[in-house]
Amino acid sequence: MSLALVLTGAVLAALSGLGAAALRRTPARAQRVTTAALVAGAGLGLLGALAALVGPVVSARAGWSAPFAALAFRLDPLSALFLVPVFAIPAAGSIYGLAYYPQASHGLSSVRLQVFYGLVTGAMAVLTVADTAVLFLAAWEVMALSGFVIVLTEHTREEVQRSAFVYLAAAHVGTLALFALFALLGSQAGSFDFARIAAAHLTPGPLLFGLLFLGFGLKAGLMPLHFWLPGAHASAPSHVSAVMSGVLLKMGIYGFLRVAGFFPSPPLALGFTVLGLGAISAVLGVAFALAQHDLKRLLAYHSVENIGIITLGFGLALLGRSAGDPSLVMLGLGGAVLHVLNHALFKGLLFFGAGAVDEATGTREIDRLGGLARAMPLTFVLFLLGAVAISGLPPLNGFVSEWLVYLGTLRALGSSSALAWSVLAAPVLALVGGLAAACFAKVVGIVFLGSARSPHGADAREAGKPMLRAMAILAAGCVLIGLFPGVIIPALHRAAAAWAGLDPALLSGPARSAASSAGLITASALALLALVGALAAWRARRTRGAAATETWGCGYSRPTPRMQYTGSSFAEMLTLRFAWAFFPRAEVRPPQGPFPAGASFGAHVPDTVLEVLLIPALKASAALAEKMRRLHSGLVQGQALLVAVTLVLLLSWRFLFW
Amino acid sequence: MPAWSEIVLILVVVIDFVLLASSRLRAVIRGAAMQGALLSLLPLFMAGRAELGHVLLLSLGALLVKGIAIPWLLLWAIREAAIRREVEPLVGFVPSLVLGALGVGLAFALSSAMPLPAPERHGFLVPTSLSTVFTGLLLVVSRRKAVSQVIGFLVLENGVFVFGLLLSDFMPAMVEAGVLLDLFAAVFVMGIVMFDINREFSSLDTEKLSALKD
Amino acid sequence: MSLALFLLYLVLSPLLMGVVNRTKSILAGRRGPPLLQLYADLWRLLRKGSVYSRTTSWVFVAGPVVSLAAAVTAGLFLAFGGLPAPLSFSGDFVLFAALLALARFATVLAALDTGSSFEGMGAAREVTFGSLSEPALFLCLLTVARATGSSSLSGMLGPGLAAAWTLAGPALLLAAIALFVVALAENARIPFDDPNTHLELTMIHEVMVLDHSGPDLALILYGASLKLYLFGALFVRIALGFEVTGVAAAGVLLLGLLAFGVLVGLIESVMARLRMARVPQLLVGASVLSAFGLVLLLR
Amino acid sequence: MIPVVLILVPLALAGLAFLDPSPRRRPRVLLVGGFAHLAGVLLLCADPGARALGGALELDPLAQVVLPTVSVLYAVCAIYAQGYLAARRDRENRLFVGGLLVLLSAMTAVALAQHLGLLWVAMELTTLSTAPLIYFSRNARSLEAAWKYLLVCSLGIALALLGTFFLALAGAAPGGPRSLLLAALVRAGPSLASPWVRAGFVFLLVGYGTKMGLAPLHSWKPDAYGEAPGLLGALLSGGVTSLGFVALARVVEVCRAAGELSFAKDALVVMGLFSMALAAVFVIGQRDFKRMLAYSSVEHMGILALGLGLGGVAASGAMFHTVGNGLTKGVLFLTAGNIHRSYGSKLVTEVRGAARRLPVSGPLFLVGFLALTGSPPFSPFFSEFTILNGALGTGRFLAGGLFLLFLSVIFVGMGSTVLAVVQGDPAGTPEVPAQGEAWVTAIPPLVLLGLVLALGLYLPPGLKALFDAAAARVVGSP
Repeated sequence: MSLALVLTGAVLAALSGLGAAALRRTPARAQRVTTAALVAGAGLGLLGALAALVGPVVSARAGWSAPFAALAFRLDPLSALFLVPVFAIPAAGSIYGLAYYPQASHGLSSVRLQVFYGLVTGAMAVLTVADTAVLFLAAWEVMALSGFVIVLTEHTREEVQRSAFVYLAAAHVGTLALFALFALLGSQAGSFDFARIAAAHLTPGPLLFGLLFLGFGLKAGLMPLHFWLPGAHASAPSHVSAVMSGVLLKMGIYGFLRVAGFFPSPPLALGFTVLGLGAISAVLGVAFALAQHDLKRLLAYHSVENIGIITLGFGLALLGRSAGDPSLVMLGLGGAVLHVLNHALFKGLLFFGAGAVDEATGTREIDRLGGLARAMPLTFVLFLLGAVAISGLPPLNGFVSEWLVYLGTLRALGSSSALAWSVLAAPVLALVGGLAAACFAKVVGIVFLGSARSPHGADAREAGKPMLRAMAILAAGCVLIGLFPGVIIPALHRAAAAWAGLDPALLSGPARSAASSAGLITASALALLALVGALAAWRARRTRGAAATETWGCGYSRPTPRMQYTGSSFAEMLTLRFAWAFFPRAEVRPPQGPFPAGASFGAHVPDTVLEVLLIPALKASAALAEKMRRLHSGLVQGQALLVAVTLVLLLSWRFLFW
Repeated sequence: MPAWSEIVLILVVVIDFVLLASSRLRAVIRGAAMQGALLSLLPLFMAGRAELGHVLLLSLGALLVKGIAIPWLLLWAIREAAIRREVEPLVGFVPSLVLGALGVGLAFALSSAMPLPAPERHGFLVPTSLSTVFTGLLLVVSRRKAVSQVIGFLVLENGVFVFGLLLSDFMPAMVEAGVLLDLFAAVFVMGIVMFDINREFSSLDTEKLSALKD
Repeated sequence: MSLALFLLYLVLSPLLMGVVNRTKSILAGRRGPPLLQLYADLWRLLRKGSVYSRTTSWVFVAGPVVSLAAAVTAGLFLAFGGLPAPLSFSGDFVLFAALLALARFATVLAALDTGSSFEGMGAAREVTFGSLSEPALFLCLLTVARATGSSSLSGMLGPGLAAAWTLAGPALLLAAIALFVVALAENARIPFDDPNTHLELTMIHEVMVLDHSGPDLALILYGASLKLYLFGALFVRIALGFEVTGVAAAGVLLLGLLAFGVLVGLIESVMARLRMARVPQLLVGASVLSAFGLVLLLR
Repeated sequence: MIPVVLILVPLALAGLAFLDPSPRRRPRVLLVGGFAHLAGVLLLCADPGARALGGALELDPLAQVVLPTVSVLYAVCAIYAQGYLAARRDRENRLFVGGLLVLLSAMTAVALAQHLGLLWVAMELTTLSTAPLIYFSRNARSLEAAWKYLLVCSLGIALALLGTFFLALAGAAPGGPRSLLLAALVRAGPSLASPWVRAGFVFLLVGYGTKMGLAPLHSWKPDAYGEAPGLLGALLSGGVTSLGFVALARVVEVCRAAGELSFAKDALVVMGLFSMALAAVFVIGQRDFKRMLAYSSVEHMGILALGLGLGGVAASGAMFHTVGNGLTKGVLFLTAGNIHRSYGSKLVTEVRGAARRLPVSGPLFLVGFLALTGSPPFSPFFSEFTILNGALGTGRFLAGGLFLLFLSVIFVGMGSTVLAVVQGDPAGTPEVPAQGEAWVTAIPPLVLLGLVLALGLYLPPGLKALFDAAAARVVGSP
């Protein structure tokens, strides 16, 4: 039943784009139809997911006559939890798109966008319930390729082409790694069905490690493998960025979880490796984010950071599994999965907000913006909620999932074995939280507060209704989970049990205590809100009729907007701490001559992995290939010689050496 | 009678050397023609159990094609395209001779290492054929002019033909027919192509044919 | 009893400020302001009107409100004097720290709302040092948690602490020292920041609130005193972690806080403010110190 | 009797085309030939194992895999040819149409031949019939390409003949088969004289490898594919090369019977991987998208050789791949031809925004590229995945790893070229008037792509059994 709902939802979503293609005569209507179809499909899918969260595990199977292939589906609580963002975010995004990327004005490119947008959604849903390798891979690649098309929406722009290609290459390499991964698993287990692979009780060797990290890490954007992510997210339309960073990355996490779940007792090393990778991603992700000037690139790097946090929780869960500690599994996995959901919510919200700003001002350069809170009050409030949530501050949802991960580290702290060392994840998490808060203080403060720093956005207006609605939906999600985390704990409990293949009873202890703590969190959050409300009410009464003047400039009487602190200067002290990881590029035009005409200084921090490592390496190999091609003179005698030489070589190989 | 065939075969190898050594295009072509004519004698000498009609047909065909038609075609081509008479080797004559000698030695060694499955009468065929094939390859690779490449291919096919004789008594005629036919066809087409090359480039120097590269 | 202590926290925190300032004035040989000066200031400010910059929005007013509310709420989790706190659950110190972070976030946004470059500067410094002191704070608390084998503030600061001191004295000592450094940083005291120079450029906390006036300023000052009291109480309990109950506990706490105030005042009178560039080093040092403590317990 | 008809009818039609005076009517003959052939093939597939000429022609599993593929590809190309030749009124198409029909007959003969001599004759015929077609555009470059193609391939074919003789000699011992019939040789099996079988295999590998275009015997490919019309490129890379593979497979079959399989497999694996490596080197930064396709063809021939060499599952994957590769190559070359015609250039530096100017061919070019590089759910994904499985499943980690490495490098290399061609804004690029998108040249590749997708989504069980049977017959059942 639940599975049927999910699959129908997936199909409906996947086909939703046909509406846009079919009714091209009446674009506005076409887009409404598409959106309606997608939202309806998402609704069905969410119903199915909720049913699966409370109901039993459902699986279905049908023949598919391709080599090694079958249409095998399985919907367990873990899949169900991942299905929530898979359906929710694209639905919100398509509503957002009504105003942000209207078919009426964008025409064909909007049609293409809608078609593949639906396809991505459907593919991700199928991927989440796939129960056999080949189906998984097929859905995976459909997702990746449709993702490529929607990133390429504005394909006439140079940097869009570039980042889309980087994305495509990374995605394909990842897929190839997954080919190898599943081929190995399949050959070891003698079947490509996940159930059979899990039943084979394999223990992963280093080769499987590597393929696992390469295949899924590339998609998830774990730190060394994140290089494709900032460009792709920055150059896609904002609701696409929201879906990609909110959901598509999580498919990497999902696959990682799924496959790691096949190993009954992974070695401790695996858990610690994952933990380490998570730490690196989290810290460096937020560090790079701090150094960005482009609003969307900044958000993209925060995705790397949050993937890192999720991976920390995942690592704890793996450690718990190796050490046979169900509570650790519960807390770690619970934290990870909840953070997956939370990040989808607030990152979607933030990208929507960024899109609104971009549309209103025509720039994503943080240092050119300012004072938008007055022009777009509602967008500001919603964006602020997202910012508080992503900084892991109470009383919003970001805090709850991070708190669960902290609980995991505390649980590990209690153990007397080497496990206890994993507690060092906690200070890392604290550092990351602090940096994230700093980074979003910068974003909110510079973009929305103060006064405009450039002509951009002088005539900014509030975002369109559909965009605000979409943001409001996600913001509501953030607030609800933040205020009432208790309701979601049981779902996490079941998901963790399903992942570890344990009897839920074993995990019920930590689940119950977490639920009761969640109650107290609710209480304190309400107390906080009550206090704020009371004080605010009192202040509101007092502030009426207060005198208004210039900002106190410490005696300077003529302040101009240009004198305000910029994002770069705000973040400088912190980015200095990470100078060792950055390779900043500066364009300096110093003043020259006795009467300097004009001078300028610009600097940006490119992605170290992509711009400093990968691209030079590729350039070098291309040059090498060029050299080797020189050997190929177009002389026909040479070609004949090749034939002769090959003959001689083969003969001697056969008769002398073989 | 085997003696005769052995003499012929030795002559064929000698002609290989001549082809490698001679610097005049016409001389090379005549040499190839000579070789073809000689080969056309072989079936007659070796006509064992196989019926005479078939043998006559074979040797006549060989004579016509290898000894007359193609050499004539080549000479005609040279006249038509007013090709200079030098061979213009990429690899000098002496080195090519040495290489050829090496090849012949290799061929003999190889064929001695590969015993004939049936107690055949002429164990001399295999080395001759292999060394002729090698000479052909050498000519194709080491000569600059398109014509000399055609000649090289011709020689190579001669070598193959020699080997085919080993099988002539039990192999269906189709194979030999195939040899003659498409040897003819191949060279013929090459001839046509060459004329077009001449029109395009007003020379038969294949080094002009190296525009296509990466 | 614990509720009473919570109320004391709300009432007495301005007094602690007074103690600090009093100590400084005595050591400087001045008469100095009376102990209850801050109460008077708050009362005066609350009755004043306020002036707002034209660039500011509602955030400017909301900042002090939120940060004060957060500080008060944080107090609900602190086991003053080791007596169980009104609210307590496993991992509550995460919420405790997060609430303080929320307070900082609100203050910083309020500062940026003015668009003043000075306040921007202060905000930048505040977030920098805040994000560096956060790990130090966590490492201290984790050390205590490992030593006491408990994961809630009430448990960590509760009766178990005495036993922990006998078992893991050195680690706890390191943690306490680190915590003291963190307390100075978080409350913008010397050597991190000078609360009573008025050269805007040299400061962190003060410069962020330049534009606030009247009741807003009152909320900020009160919030600051609450924060000092919170860290003081935390430090005192960890430093003097012996077995006490009931009124005795309250007594120990108050005496300890008195000592804490004097200590802070002492440091402010004998030390100068650090150069900005050296501040991060000190904070990282604190982290390293407490991390060392934790490692002592882990091995 | 159908097999003989299938070979003779195209020849007859070729004669007709030569005689037909009207260049406008002539292409229709192609259409007739193509669809008659397709019908005949379907009819033939109704009774598998049909034999003719005393078993010299037989529809064995391998033929059942390859012949229909070639026939479908040919029929689609015949439709395309209508549009293409109509757009190329300026050129004499007598030789072109005639040659194409001879090619069809030759390809059929190769697929069906069970007699190594007949196989060889037919293979030679494919070379001869295609050489003039490469020269279709009557310019220096195409002439050079034709010359090189002819020379290199004739060399290969001559060596192949020698190899065939070796095999014949191997069976010449008294009481030996003394015949080149595949069945007879296989039956004789171990009694064949092993040194001659070994030498024969090496010569035939070089000979038919040249037709297949395995590196380093590939050198004719980039020139020929680069200069020939896209239509011919499709038939060469989708048809003739696959038939080279068939010929090679037949030889391997003999080797297996003679107990010489292991060397054959090793040689195939090495050459296959080498071909992929070389393709990788030459694809990176390739500026000419038709030459790029040629190297991609080298790569995929390498994949076929690798699959066959690995044996077992991988071999049946290779059989599957012949189908997928054949059809997908058709898509790519036909669309590439359209793009080339409409821009009058095949250089990445001059071609941009094909997706805008050719709304069907441009995107098709991109999708074809994705399909060929093994993206699910297109059929090449399944075949390549199968081959990978064969490699890793049998513990050939090095081969599997290199396979993946080369696949990814080639993807990046081809991708940058293809995307540069397809995306962007065509404004400011050269444009040949009256060579825009026309349905008769745009629909055929679409049809082929549809087939590729369909085979990925649903592979008829019978077909899968066929692949296994063909593989088992060549390298033995896993």
